[in-house]
Amino acid sequence: MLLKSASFALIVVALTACAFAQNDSAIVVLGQGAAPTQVLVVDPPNDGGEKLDVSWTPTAQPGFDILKYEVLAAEAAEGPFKVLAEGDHKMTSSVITSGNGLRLEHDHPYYVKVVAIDSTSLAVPDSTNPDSVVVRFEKRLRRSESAVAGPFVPRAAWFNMNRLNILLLVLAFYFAVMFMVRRAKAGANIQFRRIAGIDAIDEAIGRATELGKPVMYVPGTQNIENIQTIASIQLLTSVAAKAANYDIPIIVPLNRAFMVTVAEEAVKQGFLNAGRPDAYMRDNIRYLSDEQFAFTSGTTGIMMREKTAAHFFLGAFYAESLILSETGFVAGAIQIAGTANTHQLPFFVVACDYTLIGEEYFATSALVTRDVEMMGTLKATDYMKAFIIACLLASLVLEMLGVQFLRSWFQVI
Amino acid sequence: MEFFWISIAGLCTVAILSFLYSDNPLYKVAEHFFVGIAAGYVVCAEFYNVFLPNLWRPLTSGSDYWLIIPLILGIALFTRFSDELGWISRWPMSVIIGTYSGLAVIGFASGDMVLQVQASLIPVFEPATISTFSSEPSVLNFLQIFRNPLFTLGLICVLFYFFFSVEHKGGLRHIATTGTTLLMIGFGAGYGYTVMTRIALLFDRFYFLFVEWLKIAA
Amino acid sequence: MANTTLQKLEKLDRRWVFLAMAIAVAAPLFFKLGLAPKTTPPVKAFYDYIEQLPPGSRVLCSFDYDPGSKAELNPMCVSVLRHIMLKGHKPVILTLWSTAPALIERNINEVCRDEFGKQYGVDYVYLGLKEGREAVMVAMGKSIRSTFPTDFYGTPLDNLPLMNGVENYSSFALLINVSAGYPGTKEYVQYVTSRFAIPMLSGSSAVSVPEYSAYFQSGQLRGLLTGITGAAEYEALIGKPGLAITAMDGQTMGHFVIIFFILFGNLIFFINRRSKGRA
Amino acid sequence: MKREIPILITLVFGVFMIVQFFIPHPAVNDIANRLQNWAIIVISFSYVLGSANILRINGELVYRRAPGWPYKLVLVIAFFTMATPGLILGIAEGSWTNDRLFTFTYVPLASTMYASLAFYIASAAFRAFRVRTWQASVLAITALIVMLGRIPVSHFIWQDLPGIVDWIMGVPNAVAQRGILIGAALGAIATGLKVILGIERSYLGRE
Repeated sequence: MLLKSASFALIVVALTACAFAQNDSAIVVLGQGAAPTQVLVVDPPNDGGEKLDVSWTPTAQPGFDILKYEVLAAEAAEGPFKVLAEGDHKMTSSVITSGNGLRLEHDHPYYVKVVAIDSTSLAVPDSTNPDSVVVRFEKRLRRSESAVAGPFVPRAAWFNMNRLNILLLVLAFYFAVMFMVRRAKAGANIQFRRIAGIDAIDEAIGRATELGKPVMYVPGTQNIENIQTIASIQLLTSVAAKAANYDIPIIVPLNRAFMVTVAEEAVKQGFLNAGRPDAYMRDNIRYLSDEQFAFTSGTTGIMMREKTAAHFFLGAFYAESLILSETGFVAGAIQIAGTANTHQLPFFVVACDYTLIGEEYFATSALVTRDVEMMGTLKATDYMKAFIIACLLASLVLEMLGVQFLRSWFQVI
Repeated sequence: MEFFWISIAGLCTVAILSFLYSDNPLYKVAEHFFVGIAAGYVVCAEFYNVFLPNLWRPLTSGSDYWLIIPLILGIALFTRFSDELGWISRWPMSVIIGTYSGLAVIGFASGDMVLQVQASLIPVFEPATISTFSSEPSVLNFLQIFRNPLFTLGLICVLFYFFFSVEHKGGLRHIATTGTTLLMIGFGAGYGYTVMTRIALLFDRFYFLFVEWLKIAA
Repeated sequence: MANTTLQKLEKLDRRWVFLAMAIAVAAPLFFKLGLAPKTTPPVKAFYDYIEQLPPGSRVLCSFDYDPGSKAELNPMCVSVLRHIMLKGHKPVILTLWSTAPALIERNINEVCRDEFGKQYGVDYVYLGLKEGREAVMVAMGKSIRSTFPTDFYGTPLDNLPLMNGVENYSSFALLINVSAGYPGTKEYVQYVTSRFAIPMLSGSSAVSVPEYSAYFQSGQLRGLLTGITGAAEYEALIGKPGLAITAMDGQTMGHFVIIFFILFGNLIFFINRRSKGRA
Repeated sequence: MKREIPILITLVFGVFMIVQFFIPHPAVNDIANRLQNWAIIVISFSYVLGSANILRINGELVYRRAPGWPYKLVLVIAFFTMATPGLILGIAEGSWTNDRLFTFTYVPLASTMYASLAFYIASAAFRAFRVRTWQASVLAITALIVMLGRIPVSHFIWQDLPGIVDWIMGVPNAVAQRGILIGAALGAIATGLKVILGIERSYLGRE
């Protein structure tokens, strides 16, 4: 119904506009008739001073069939006014922002007026017969303008209060991280539960050693700016160190040219940590292709040819996960996967011996490297999670009592 | 002429599918051709869609001389090819990493953390679901009863699985197990929907082969 | 005897599996079943949201897929454009995927120009590609003009009437994203809908549907086209059957084959394991 | 110089990307916007770098007559077949590169590459999908229900099946995804902050 009347109104506007396009412009009436009264302009808080809230009261006089409203603004009271917003007859308020060649900027004065547009019948002499006294009634658009309001000066805010909740959460989290890292560095004993994935990593490398076959490590298929890739590179150093300890080669296929140096450095560091810098082989860090499937078939090719016995798929993966893990499964390799890309987890769960799910993957990185920095971070993350669980528990009670304080506190925008 | 080009496309399709039987030279040619074409296309796309409008035109028209900085940084990326000057490429790299890290902190905090938590701050139980079920008993109305409990208590179980400070022992093990069960339901859904995608892509290729190219099916 | 056959089956050459899959999916091309799906809530919500917009609304469309995911998402892209045209809305279209521009341009020309006879620049605009993923999404929140100084054809935005007055997301009534992965719906949810007040609909590759269901449930997405089945439901809703509905026959057969393989594979596995246990 | 400046650049860009969210004032936002536009340009260069690298590596292999070099030559030729007319004549509709090369070679090659995943998923279903644990059985049962419920004949199998799948997707699945999203978000925020503050600098490599 609403839709119908709206589209009908639009058709009426369009038809009238077309029919009288050759005539003079619409009639303009100032401050009377259908003109809105009481134009209110408010500078909305929490913005960069590029917006104004305009609201108005429609005319109290009956008998006007208002088609639409236009909100106009100008830099001077005398104009030129530009249309910054428009809407149908039900509209009584609007947020205006830059447009139509007029820039709304903070600390500049602006003048605002609202125009109601309705159609009216007007008697005009029949132009085809100048002598005739007969008049025709033509429908014309009538613009009834409100008084010019202003000047209004939008102000730019230095802080968006609506986003205070996010700032507080991020800051709290940040300080928790800093605090726990400091404690970890000071030698505090930070305890975590056992993660089966860590044993699985050792087991996989052990298995490869028994078979005397290389290990393959795929650090995802995304560039180094991806957070999962960063975590993977940290793990790569540890896995490379373990492989170096057992004196088995570690092959790292890459599908980002960018990643070559980064991966080379990580593996080199791992071999250095294991005291085997001499065993490092640069040729085992292999850039295959930037193209996803060329990379995938290149990687499965390495699995088949070099009979890699342990596969690590750690990082951000996409469609290639299925082919990689299935080829590895069929080849009988022991496989460990970890990713935060949820949509690839099912295939890893089904075809890999152990799968690190989402955050478990980031946690493993911390626990494997025993890096105080990362351990502290993991602990802080746990505190944050405890806070969220506490909020959920509190809301169980609050929401049942009809108190929605927590929910509104978590509102964004 | 049109049929010639469609046949080229058909040949490309068959060449890639031939890999399913075994690796062969035809597949290798097609694959390498594909990688070359892709790399070439990316250069053209970046040139027309970013380099010209966002950098070259504003710079040469004099509307924004500051753009000389990203130009230099962009060119500096290519020092990666040099062993001595390679370190310079870390500067533009840092631009990329700094930008993405900063954006990610906010994106994940507002979009995934805060708003997802908020959506679960609901009453643990909706009494109306019981009355709906009792007046209209059906499997679906029965399942709806568990909606709110799952979104609140169920979410706590899933979060607890990702809680690393406590051993999952005793009664806590059941919480973690419930969390794992929910995760596995999620992965099962993921599996099913991925199957949907893959089959859709395959059907499209068969449609092309048999309907558009060979015209042996309608 | 039976056991050895089953043990052989467990190590069956996968090319037989490939062949079975090929026959199942291709067969419906020769023997039509004419199946059509029933509407599901996320697709209905998607459809309803576009329906209830006032005619003439400016809609920002980001079509982010590539030739590899074309089969699934092109039908969505075409249907979204058709629906927008049918309702008289005005799309401003862009992409963040570097191999997408040509695919999308073809759809726009076919639907907006040829099928509906709309005028470029007045009724629809194609901004083309911008590299930079999340950075582009956030930059558009400040100024679309500085992010896209020109459209796909090199025309400055000032010369396009539809772009008149367009500054950022607040100039649009709706954001529609057709997404094959990264960057796509997840990033738009993280960087745009939670930052700038713009409602968003997503047409997603089925792969990402489970994840995006959480966004749909929380209201961060107002509607969701769920893979090829969702595309088919949507085609039925707007009354323009296309490739997605055609694909439903093959889809059905394909699902059955996978279900069969999972059950059969496990059946063999358990029988073999039991006989090994006895031995 | 080799490490400090990159860390400083990361800090500046990262901090502006964060504070622009909280400080709407143009004094901050305009700078952030400028930095963003620079980043877009640099990222675009990085893609060209990727292509140039492919060309460089493969060109070198051809030059050295490395094993399989004729294929690499095909790659190099394909690159120039696309890039040369593309850069001169453009890639919009109506151009040879788009209407012929892109449409009739790139599109079928790319879509067939992805389409072949259907075969691998079938073979993985048969050979690698084993219900060995209770977790895998929950996964398998859900997968089977979802696959059955999302085809047009599902309501013939059981009239409530489509509704049940809607419920699975909208409730337990959404809960699981939500848990993962929240957990992953915390990890991402921590890493992001540490990168910006120069605590995490493995992306710079070793000096």
